[in-house]
Amino acid sequence: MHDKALLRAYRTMRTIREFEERLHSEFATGDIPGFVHLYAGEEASATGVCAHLDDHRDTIASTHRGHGHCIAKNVDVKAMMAEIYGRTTGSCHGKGGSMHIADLSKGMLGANGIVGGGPPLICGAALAAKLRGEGGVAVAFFGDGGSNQGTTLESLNLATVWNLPAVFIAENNGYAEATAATWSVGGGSIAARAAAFGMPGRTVDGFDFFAVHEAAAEAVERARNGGGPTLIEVQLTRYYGHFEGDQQTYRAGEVQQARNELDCLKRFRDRVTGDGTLTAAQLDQIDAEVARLIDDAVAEAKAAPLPTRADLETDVYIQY
Amino acid sequence: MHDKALLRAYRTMRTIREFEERLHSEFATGDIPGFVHLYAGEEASATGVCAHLDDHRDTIASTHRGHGHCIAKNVDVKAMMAEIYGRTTGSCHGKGGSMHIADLSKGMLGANGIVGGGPPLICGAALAAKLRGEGGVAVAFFGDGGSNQGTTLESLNLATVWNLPAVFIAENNGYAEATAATWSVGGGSIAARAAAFGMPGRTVDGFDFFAVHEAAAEAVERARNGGGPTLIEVQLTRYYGHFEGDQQTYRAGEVQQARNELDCLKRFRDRVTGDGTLTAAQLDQIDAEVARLIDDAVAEAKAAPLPTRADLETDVYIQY
Amino acid sequence: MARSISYREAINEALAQEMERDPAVVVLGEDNAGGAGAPGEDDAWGGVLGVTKGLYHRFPDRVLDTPISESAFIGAAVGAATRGLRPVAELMFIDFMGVCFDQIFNQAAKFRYMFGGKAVTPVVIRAMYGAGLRAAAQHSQAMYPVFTSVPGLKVVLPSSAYEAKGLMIQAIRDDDPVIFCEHKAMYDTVGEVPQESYTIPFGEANVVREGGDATVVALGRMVSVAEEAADELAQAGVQCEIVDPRTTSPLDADTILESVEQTGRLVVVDEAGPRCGLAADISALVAREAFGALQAPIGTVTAPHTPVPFSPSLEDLYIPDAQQVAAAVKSVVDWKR
Amino acid sequence: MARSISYREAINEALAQEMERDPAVVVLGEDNAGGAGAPGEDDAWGGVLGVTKGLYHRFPDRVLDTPISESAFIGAAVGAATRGLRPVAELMFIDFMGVCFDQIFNQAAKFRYMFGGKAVTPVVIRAMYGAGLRAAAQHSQAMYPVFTSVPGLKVVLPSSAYEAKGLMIQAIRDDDPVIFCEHKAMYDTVGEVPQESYTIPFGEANVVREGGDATVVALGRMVSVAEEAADELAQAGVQCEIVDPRTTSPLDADTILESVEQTGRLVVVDEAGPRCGLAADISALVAREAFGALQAPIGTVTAPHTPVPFSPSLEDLYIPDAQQVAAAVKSVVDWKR
Ligand SMILES: Cc1ncc(C[n+]2csc(CCOP(=O)(O)OP(=O)(O)O)c2C)c(N)n1
Ligand SMILES: Cc1ncc(C[n+]2csc(CCOP(=O)(O)OP(=O)(O)O)c2C)c(N)n1
Ligand SMILES: [Mg+2]
Ligand SMILES: [Mg+2]
Repeated sequence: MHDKALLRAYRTMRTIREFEERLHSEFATGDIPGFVHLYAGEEASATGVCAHLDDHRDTIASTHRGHGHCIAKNVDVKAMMAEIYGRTTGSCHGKGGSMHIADLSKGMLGANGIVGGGPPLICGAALAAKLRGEGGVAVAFFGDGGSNQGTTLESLNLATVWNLPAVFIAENNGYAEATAATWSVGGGSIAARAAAFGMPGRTVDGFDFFAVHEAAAEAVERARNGGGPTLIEVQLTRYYGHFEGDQQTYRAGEVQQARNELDCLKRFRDRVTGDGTLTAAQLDQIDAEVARLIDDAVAEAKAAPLPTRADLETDVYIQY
Repeated sequence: MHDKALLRAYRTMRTIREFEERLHSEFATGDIPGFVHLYAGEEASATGVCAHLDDHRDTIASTHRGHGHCIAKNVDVKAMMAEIYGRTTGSCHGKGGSMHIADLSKGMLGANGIVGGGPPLICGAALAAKLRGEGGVAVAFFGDGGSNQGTTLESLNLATVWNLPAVFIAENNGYAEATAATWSVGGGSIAARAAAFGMPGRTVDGFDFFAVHEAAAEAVERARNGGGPTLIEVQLTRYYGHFEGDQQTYRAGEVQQARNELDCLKRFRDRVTGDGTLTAAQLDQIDAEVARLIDDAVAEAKAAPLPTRADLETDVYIQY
Repeated sequence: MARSISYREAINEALAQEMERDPAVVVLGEDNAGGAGAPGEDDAWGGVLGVTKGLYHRFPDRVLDTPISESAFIGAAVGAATRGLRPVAELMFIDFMGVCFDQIFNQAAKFRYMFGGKAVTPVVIRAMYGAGLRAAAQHSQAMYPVFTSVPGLKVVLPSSAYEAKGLMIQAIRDDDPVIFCEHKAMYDTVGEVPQESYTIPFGEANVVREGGDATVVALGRMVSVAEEAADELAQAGVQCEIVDPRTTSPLDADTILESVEQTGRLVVVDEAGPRCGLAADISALVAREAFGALQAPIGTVTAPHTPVPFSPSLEDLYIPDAQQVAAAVKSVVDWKR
Repeated sequence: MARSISYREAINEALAQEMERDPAVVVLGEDNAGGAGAPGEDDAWGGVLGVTKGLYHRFPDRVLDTPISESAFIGAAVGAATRGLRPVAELMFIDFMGVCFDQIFNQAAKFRYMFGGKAVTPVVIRAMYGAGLRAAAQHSQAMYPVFTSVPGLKVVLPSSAYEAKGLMIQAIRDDDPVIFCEHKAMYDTVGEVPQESYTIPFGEANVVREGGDATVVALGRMVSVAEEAADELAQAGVQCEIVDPRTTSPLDADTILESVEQTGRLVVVDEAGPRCGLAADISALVAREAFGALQAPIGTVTAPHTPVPFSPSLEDLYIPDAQQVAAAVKSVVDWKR
């Protein structure tokens, strides 16, 4: 990877982390409405995958834990923050909230409040890309929990049958709410389900940006060239609860260990500074810029207007 | 197998065949209402599996192509025929029809008009059996088409996760309506999907009663003993169209070949008379008895009364 | 040029003309061509009742068979619609909505609102509804009230071959998600249909017949049942005004209300059930907005609150018929305080 | 002995008492115990909002966590009910019905009819509904009109802690499939609830308040909104009779009609939407059966025909409030021909 690409990847991961850490502390103040599911800890996945995608021809669909995917797909961070605060300046004018951030102009087909909601949509985005013939691909992100949903499983099959330019990213963070993936995923391996539906499957270390990046490169390449779909199981750890407010009594000490020993940002930094590709100063500068961006995003979101009665019944239909 | 069991198996298969062949000719007269999906050709599957089940503690759920499963699970043949003719003497008093024949007292949880409708129900029947602790098992039949339905795939996973006494019988007759299984089943093998959900899977020749019987014995045994679920893919051929009226232009000469060379009844007869276990006369007698039974069933069904206005709004609720 | 063609052919022609006109239109569903992967004929089925027959040969890249995976392929149609295609997906029997409703009501219907007005999802979902074919409880339902209740969906119920063609072309060109409900007992119903392409706008009811004594709002196949009743009533000197809403969402409230303002009496005839259905919906509209004009209770004729029975003798009783409609109209016309 | 406990605790107590009484009762759903297979605490969640908390420790074999596979586990509950269990399955948010509706409306609801009266399916499906928690478009809906439209289902909407306990016990003992709709914004609402087991029969409305000027039929959480409006109106000299149907199927038509016969005026207040919903359903009932008593248009107060918006400022406008109810009542009371 070129320096520029590395810097961009680092900036993306750092932005996600900062965004989520900040939401965590803001949520505690009671200012943030609704259910918020944080992606902190999982940054290398969204970033490593989306590094291969462009805004115009490639589409992703996300989950309830969607902030990281949105940021990695270049959705405007300030608009995202404003959306989470329910403001008119939000990505969805405040109508969607955390679970429904979307930006079709960036090929971001939405976070999704329904577990398993995204994979069928991605089959359609992939079909559209295929018929358009410009080499576009479509990527569905889902969790270990989502890998048990019939909609997801059907989509794996349809993608093979239609030979779609699709990539399925199963983010296995070990839990669906409080339920362990080791318990809920019959057979134990999500990646192994790929074979059952006729596509290649593999497992990668989700703390390792480079491992994700490389696995995704291969899958995206195959899709772009008409080689059909791939399933990648990314193994990672979420740093916070299922949603903000979760007491997490079902967990052991895995988060502390992951933060200390495996963290994707730390690992990235160690590697690129260790081999002399980038300097600590370059990364520190990004850290500072990102911190400012998130500060500004929160401040601007809080200052932005809330929607009013005039907005309540608009945008249900294009024409009715 | 004992002679009595063999004779019973032959009688069951012959009854199914005769029932279906007779429906085929009666349908052509225009007397039979609605959609009728014939099971002819697939008899060894229902018979080989249900031979291991008893009426009281074991449950099966079937599909739109349910006559064979019903007969194999000891549902009254005359009541079935009357049901298909829409008479008050039918298994469901004429309210269900071919696609909804059921007899809970025989552990037959219904044919089903919804592809993939049965497997979730069977998880529940298996759960009930497990909690009751009498060694009961539950069996879901579904087709190659049904193996792509999310409800079926979810059920495979749930059965493993809950370690249910369940058996999944995928009857792969090569087609879902006009669509070839080789096209619609991504990866090509239904049995191979078992591993993806953590259960044993195997493929058996559905023309060979003994092969089905043996594979089912093992699966039922495992389930009864707390060993969890199994998936068996039974490979067979349907002798008629998807439903009566289907022109079958999508097919090649496979039916004639199957009838001539592979037919389960013929093969059964050859084997048991060939090795001297049973005599041709014993089987001929069953053939004659079955023919009379079906004649009577049709005659009685045609003579039975149709339901009337008084029946229209009953049995929606137990109490309302 | 108008010729007599069937309801089935009218829909097929609409699909063909739109596919011809716009390369973004794709057709997909189980056996919509038919015979995928099979050794015999291509386009072997053209849909289970032949509605899409012939399209595959004209547009081989744009007619797709699917595995039996309604969530995946209806969802794919929805996703494709957000990415520039105009898919027409077939759910086959509307009763199958239960295995894929999420993609319709939580995804397609809500994108535009949830995403702050930035999504465009021009998907058409075709589905066969209705009783009469002895297809029993899971293949005979009239589920359009459920779709009508969902904000973000449009729901179409063509009552003739002419309506079917014009409404289908409108559905395909419409930028919102549309549930297009085809009564399967009407596929062979023949009517005059122009060869040329034309659209019938959504939300504009058709006054099928004028009359001053009572308004009869009838939906889908019930329009012809209402006409039969009206013929009978006319002989007894009662003149019905028959209104066919054509689309239940949007609903042309104005035409219904104007009619009731003049007749003072209303009967709603619907093949769906009595609870939370269209008969209730339209009754409520009138009881709220035109109460002052009402001179009698609002009559409703619907199927009973039961599953659809299989036996022909029961199914015939299940479906509202002209006698019931005539009796309901007589009863509101004869009503005295 | 009655104590003050919350709506959440009332449901929990009903479940516990019935599990104690009847070994056939099993509870299942995502994280209904919580923490299956996880290294930490057992019964870590007791459901996403804690309703089933504590049951697992008392009945470890009869409280089951599930994978995220609503079709499979809701269907399993249905299948188990036909085989002797009395499962209480949690769908969690009612909005998730779209991924498993088939098992509810085509299977559970129809078995008895399709099978000629020979099936018994005593399953209870618990589901949280309603807006107010800023949970946005896919976690805030009031989908009970859809279930109400389905023959074979019973639908329950408890409006207080007292109602919740008695209706849940009835639901578990009832032999038909029941959709038990819990308003998630009411879980912390406290009320007097007897410790002892008791049932509230289905299909018997509760006249929450008597009054002669107008009947207000209010559902679920809207009962308290109607009471607030009635307090306000009483100060202006308008006396409302508030009827809480408790169950939308069966619906106690008699109580509603009797009330309207006396007041001559009706407003229906529902958090669901305006199209094919309960407001329409009850309006239609009255316009058909009690027209002679009606002295004014039937008012309805519902959510608008939009998805549920996320932003608190919009969601607060989305949910019907006491001001809207009071205005609707005033308008029917003041109405003149
Ligand atoms: C259809 C559906 N069922 C249940 C839920 C409730 N729910 C939201 S997130 C979640 C867990 C998802 O787990 P996983 O897929 O592993 O994603 P993660 O939260 O770990 O990122 C559940 C059960 C839902 N939103 N949609
Ligand atoms: C959910 C659903 N989708 C589609 C159908 C229509 N349909 C009925 S049978 C059938 C084919 C089933 O194929 P398979 O499972 O292989 O069973 P077979 O008919 O071969 O026995 C289809 C598509 C249905 N009944 N239910
Ligand atoms: Mg997870
Ligand atoms: Mg098949």
